[in-house]
Amino acid sequence: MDAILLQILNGLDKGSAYALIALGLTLIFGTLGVVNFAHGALFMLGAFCAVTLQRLLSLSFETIDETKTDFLGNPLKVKTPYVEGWFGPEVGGAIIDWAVPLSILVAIPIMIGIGFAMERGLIKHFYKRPHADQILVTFGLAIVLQEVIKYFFGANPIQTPPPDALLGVVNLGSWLGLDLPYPIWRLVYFLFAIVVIGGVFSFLQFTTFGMVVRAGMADRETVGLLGIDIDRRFTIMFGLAAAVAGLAGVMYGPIVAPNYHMGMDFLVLSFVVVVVGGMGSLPGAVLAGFMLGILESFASTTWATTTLPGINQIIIYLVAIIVLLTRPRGLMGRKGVMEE
Amino acid sequence: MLGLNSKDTMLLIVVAFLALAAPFLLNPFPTNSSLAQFNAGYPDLMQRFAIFGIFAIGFNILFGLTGYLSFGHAAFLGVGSYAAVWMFKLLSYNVIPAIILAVIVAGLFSVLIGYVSLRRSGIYFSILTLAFAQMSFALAYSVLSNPKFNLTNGETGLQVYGDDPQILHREGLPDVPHLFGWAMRDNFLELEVAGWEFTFNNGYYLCAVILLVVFYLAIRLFRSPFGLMLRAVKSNQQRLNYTGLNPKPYTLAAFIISGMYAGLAGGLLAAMDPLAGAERMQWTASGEVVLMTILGGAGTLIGPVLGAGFIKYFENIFSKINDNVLHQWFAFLPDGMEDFMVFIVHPFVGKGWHLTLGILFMLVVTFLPGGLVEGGQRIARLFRRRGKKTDTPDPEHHPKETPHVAE
Amino acid sequence: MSKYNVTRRGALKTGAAAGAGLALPTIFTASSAHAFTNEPTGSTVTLGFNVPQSGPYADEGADELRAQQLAVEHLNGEGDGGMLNTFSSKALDGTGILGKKVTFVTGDTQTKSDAARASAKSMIEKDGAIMVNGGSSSGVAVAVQGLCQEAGIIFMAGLTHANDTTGKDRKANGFRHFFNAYMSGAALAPVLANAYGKERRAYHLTADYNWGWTQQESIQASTEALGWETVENVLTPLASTDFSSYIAPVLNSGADVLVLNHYGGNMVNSLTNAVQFGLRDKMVNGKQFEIVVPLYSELMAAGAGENIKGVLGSMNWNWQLTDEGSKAFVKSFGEKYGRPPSNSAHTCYAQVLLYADAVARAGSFAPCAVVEALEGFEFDGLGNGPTLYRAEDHQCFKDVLVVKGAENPTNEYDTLEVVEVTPRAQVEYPPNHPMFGGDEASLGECNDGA
Amino acid sequence: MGILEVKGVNKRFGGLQALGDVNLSVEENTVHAIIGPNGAGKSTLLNCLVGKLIPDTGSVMFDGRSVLGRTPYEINQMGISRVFQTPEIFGDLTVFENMVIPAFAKRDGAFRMHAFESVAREQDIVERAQQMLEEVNMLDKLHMHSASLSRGDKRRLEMAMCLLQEPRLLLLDEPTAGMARADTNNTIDLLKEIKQKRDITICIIEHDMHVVFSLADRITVLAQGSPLVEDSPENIRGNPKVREAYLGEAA
Repeated sequence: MDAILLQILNGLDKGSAYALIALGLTLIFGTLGVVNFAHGALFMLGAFCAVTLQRLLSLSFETIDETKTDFLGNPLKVKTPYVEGWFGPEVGGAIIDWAVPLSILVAIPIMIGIGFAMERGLIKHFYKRPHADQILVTFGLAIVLQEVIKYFFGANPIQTPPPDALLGVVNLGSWLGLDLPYPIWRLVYFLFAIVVIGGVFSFLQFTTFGMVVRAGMADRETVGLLGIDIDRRFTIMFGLAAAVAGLAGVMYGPIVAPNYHMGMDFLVLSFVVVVVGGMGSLPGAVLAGFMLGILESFASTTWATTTLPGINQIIIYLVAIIVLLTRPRGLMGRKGVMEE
Repeated sequence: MLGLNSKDTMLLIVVAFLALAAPFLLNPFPTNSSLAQFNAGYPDLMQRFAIFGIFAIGFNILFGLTGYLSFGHAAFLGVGSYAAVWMFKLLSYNVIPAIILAVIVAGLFSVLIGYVSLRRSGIYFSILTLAFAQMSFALAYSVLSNPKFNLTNGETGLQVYGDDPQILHREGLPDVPHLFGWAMRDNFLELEVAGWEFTFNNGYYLCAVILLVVFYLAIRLFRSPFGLMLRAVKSNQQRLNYTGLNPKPYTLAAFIISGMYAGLAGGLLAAMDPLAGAERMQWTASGEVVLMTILGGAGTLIGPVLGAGFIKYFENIFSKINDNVLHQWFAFLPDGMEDFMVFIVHPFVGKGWHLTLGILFMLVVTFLPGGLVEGGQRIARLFRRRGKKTDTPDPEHHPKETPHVAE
Repeated sequence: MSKYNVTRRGALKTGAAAGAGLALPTIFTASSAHAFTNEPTGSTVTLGFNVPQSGPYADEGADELRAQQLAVEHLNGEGDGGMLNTFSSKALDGTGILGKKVTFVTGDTQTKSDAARASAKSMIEKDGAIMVNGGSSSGVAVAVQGLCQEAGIIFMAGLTHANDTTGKDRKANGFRHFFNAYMSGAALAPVLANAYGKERRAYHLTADYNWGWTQQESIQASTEALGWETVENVLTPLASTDFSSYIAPVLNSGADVLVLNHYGGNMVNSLTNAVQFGLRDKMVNGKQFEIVVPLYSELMAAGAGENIKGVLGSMNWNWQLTDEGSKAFVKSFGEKYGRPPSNSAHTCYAQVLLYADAVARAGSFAPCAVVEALEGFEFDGLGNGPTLYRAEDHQCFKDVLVVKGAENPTNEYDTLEVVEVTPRAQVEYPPNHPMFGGDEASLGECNDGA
Repeated sequence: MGILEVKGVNKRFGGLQALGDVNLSVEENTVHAIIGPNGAGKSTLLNCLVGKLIPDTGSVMFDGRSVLGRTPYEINQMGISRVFQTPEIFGDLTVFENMVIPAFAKRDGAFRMHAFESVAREQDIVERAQQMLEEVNMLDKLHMHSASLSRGDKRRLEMAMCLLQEPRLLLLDEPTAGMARADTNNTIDLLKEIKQKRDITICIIEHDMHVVFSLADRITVLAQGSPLVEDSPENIRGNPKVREAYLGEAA
């Protein structure tokens, strides 16, 4: 029982990341009709927003400590972050400690900016082009983005630890009489994902902007005829999708150390999630994200892998095949989207 | 000639010339010059050009003609390679049974995957093929290489060991893949002319001949009623249905044919180098052939071959340019300038070859929507226009250009 | 044996220099024989450095490349000479190899067998490389080793830790300076038993591919020999990034040690996840829960950050060693690149020197002569103390380091500290050990190629 | 017994009764028009005839054989061709290629693996296509990209593609929708000419009364999913029920 609940929790966490990426991906599909292979790269860029902020906050001045030596036997240069110099070790240390959550504030404008730039500078020219061309150009962009990150940050994973206060484990089951130790940061991530997903949905549900975008998803030409500047709104939509993917990346850093190819690792999976959820369906993407996350968790249990060796490697694809063969347009897909 | 019209015959002759003269054409720079780095006329890379050309031609029969975008074609390549190496292990190093079995096994595998995947269209089809291929990859990498039932030899890759049966192996036959004693890795001729050198490799010429045969078959297919039906599938399935034609067997046949092309490519890869690794089936490998085809020009005959050559060239030539080489190139500049130039070029070569490739993808697809073939056409048009400036275009005899249709 | 004819760069260069005016083509056919593949006949000799430059191990490849470049400088008499000064064999004199200046070409393995072989082939076929050195995975090492065997050149593996490289896949033309999974187990087990007691229950998470399996097999065997019990061995997909669903079951398994048979990014993430789940603060069976990482590298340690504090593992070499060879190498490397070398960099550097030395001692570049010179070669002064290249399987035997994550790092490179230097005798095994292919494993014949 | 017999066909979409107990009999070699206001169920009925929809109850017999449960291409091979409201042609292909496809379908059936023959060398097919194009006066556009044709030409091309198959029943779905008067008249002339030259049954769904009364031999009026009347054009014109339900407003 405890083990099962624990796996569900794990699945929800994995599912949160899938859902957030898939959400943006399906928004872009639905509104712009663009297959964005660079969406994984946006997730990666988000994570590197956190890395960059952490590095910026830890920028240090050097003082020479004659009592110690470095690896070459020279006097050791002791580094002290400027932040600690300015605010004192305690406040400064706390600021560095909270680098990841603080990155959210930085990442939102940066990611929206990147989204705008991508849409205006590149994607805009590909609305009328075949999907194959969109794939090629966004794939090229994804490679360029990750190579740029590799150039500056290297290929090795970089630790972005959570704040000390959010480190450690909380026992979720204590009030149920169960033993459910779970890392605090993972709970934070899950709650954060729920908030972001809720935010996106209410934004689309309750604002006029959202209404126009939803109408645009249903029928782009009609809305165009009404004289609404749908293109500009779509640009904003792209920025929003980029921000969602970026935020998913920022907060994911403490769970999996960011590296330059993490976007590619998630790209294929998030496409599967979107398609299983149903093309152009926002609730579908979220549902499929959580569903696949939980199934993946269960498939990783010893029981599953001893019964069916290798099931943990293929579960997501197996489920995708079964869903697509029984439900032609995924769980909640609309007819006619991306079927040509 | 050979049942082709004059334009296609010309195309085939041009391709045959390029393929057969490749050892000369790909080694344009004298061996000692600093540009020798850009020479591609060594056996391994030439083999890869031909093999991935075959792979891309086959992929294009499915994608270019019917518009069905398979994201799992590398699975057939991988299965072909495994089948071929198994033939080496069980029968002998003769490449003929290996290649034949590779094609057959890949064909059967594609019947299975195609039959299921083609029940859906559009992106749903793409994801189904992707899912099958990723499953194949994951299983080949781990479960299918467990000690009890080792079908793929996992990460290390399937290879021939001394204790394999090789029941048809005889004394005197080479201990490497061969065609009736004609070892694939040998060169039948090495030529040195002044500063140039040219290598004529057995394996490459086998690949080149097979490439020409399958290229010829592809031309025939493009010009056949069957090819026309495939293009009709892409253009308007509804009309096709109401014209009394069943799109299903047409697309399935195209899928199987392209799967067999992929199996052939996989078999040839193993024949050139008898080791089959699971990475061949990974989604990145499937993505690569998609990129080759689009980059070269989907739906054109020659485009996929060009795209394959383009990507393999970058992978093998640009990745080998290191700072030492850069310093040699820019040695003629004053010291400061030299370092500056190296600093500028450095991120784009060697370990940065992916970056250059990504940028080129973006440039080509943005400015040449029809791929490299369109680039070629534009250049050709430019020359033609220069040649006869007074020529007024005659709308009757110059029908509108039709991109994405066989050229 | 196979005939592998590759163009002879040297012949060409002299030919071109002597008679550029003579445009008469020189034709070689398959029957025209040279002494051996890529025989260097000009004033230079070319080595091929095949390392991952893209993909997850690109940084490790970059470090290997730095070391190899440094080795070439030292061979050519540039720089401070590094370990050439401490090397027990004095056949090398800083004038290249056999009087030929050393040049090198580089390639990208992408940590994929196919790409690595393509890259190695282009070095052999196009650039006339006489040996291939480097790499960062066992799959790649076995694949390239097989290729070099067939082509008739020498291969020296970089970082490859699976038993198979010098086990069932051993080849006459291939050598490995790095240690292997068996040695990790043999060195680590006594230290573990010492530190954590002999009554421990271990839970293994193992990367689901060849290296992971041999690693797990070795550790299980050597820990069980000392009384540990293995509760469970769970295989994790190589592509995993989030290991939470594999970590969670450990909590209630009754195990009190977690062994992470993971490498690179896998290990960074699985260790991070394990620490997040509070495993290291847990008490099980009345004992402190412990985590073990059998194979460490500096980059993994850097990637895992604080999480490795106090976690035990093994290593081939570490820059903190204080023997003369290591000190000379660290100084030379550190002054040139501003950072201490990694253990894979050390391996690649040492291999270049050892290859060059073997050629010098043999007086020939012919692969079989080099193999003969290296087989059974005993030396000192390249770090790790007295070292043997065993003739039977071409595995290198030397002291193995047991290390643990530094508790109080003084600088960014001080991530690991040496706990014990396990003497060579303790990690030795017979060449026909069952984990190494048993009696059937054979090097085959050395191959000179052409 | 007509060539097409529809008996007791019902079709519901959720709560909407799209077709209610439709009976229809189309006599061989006649032009039968189905008219009715928007939403009367004309298109649903048509889709039931060609296999795109399957009725909930009832039977559809063509030439004594049931079409229910058959796919569109099977029904086409039985001898029913359909012209769509907005022309459905192979936009990526040339006019010639568009014409060749139905010729192959007619000759070789629903599938044939003729991957090694050359289209250009199939003499009978090429001739057949050219002949048909000549009949509809489009021979000069042989090598044009069909997507670049005018709307009227697209319609003619589609019609030619259908006729090339020599169907026994031709279904036309509002063939003059959105056309200017002159084009409409041309279409009427074309259809008359077609009818004159061969034995063919035409079933036409139309809004334009001018077209209907110029062509039809029989007319069925559909209202709210059920047939209101079926009669000759003269009688329909004078029928007060029809005037009230449909023509009243229109006329």
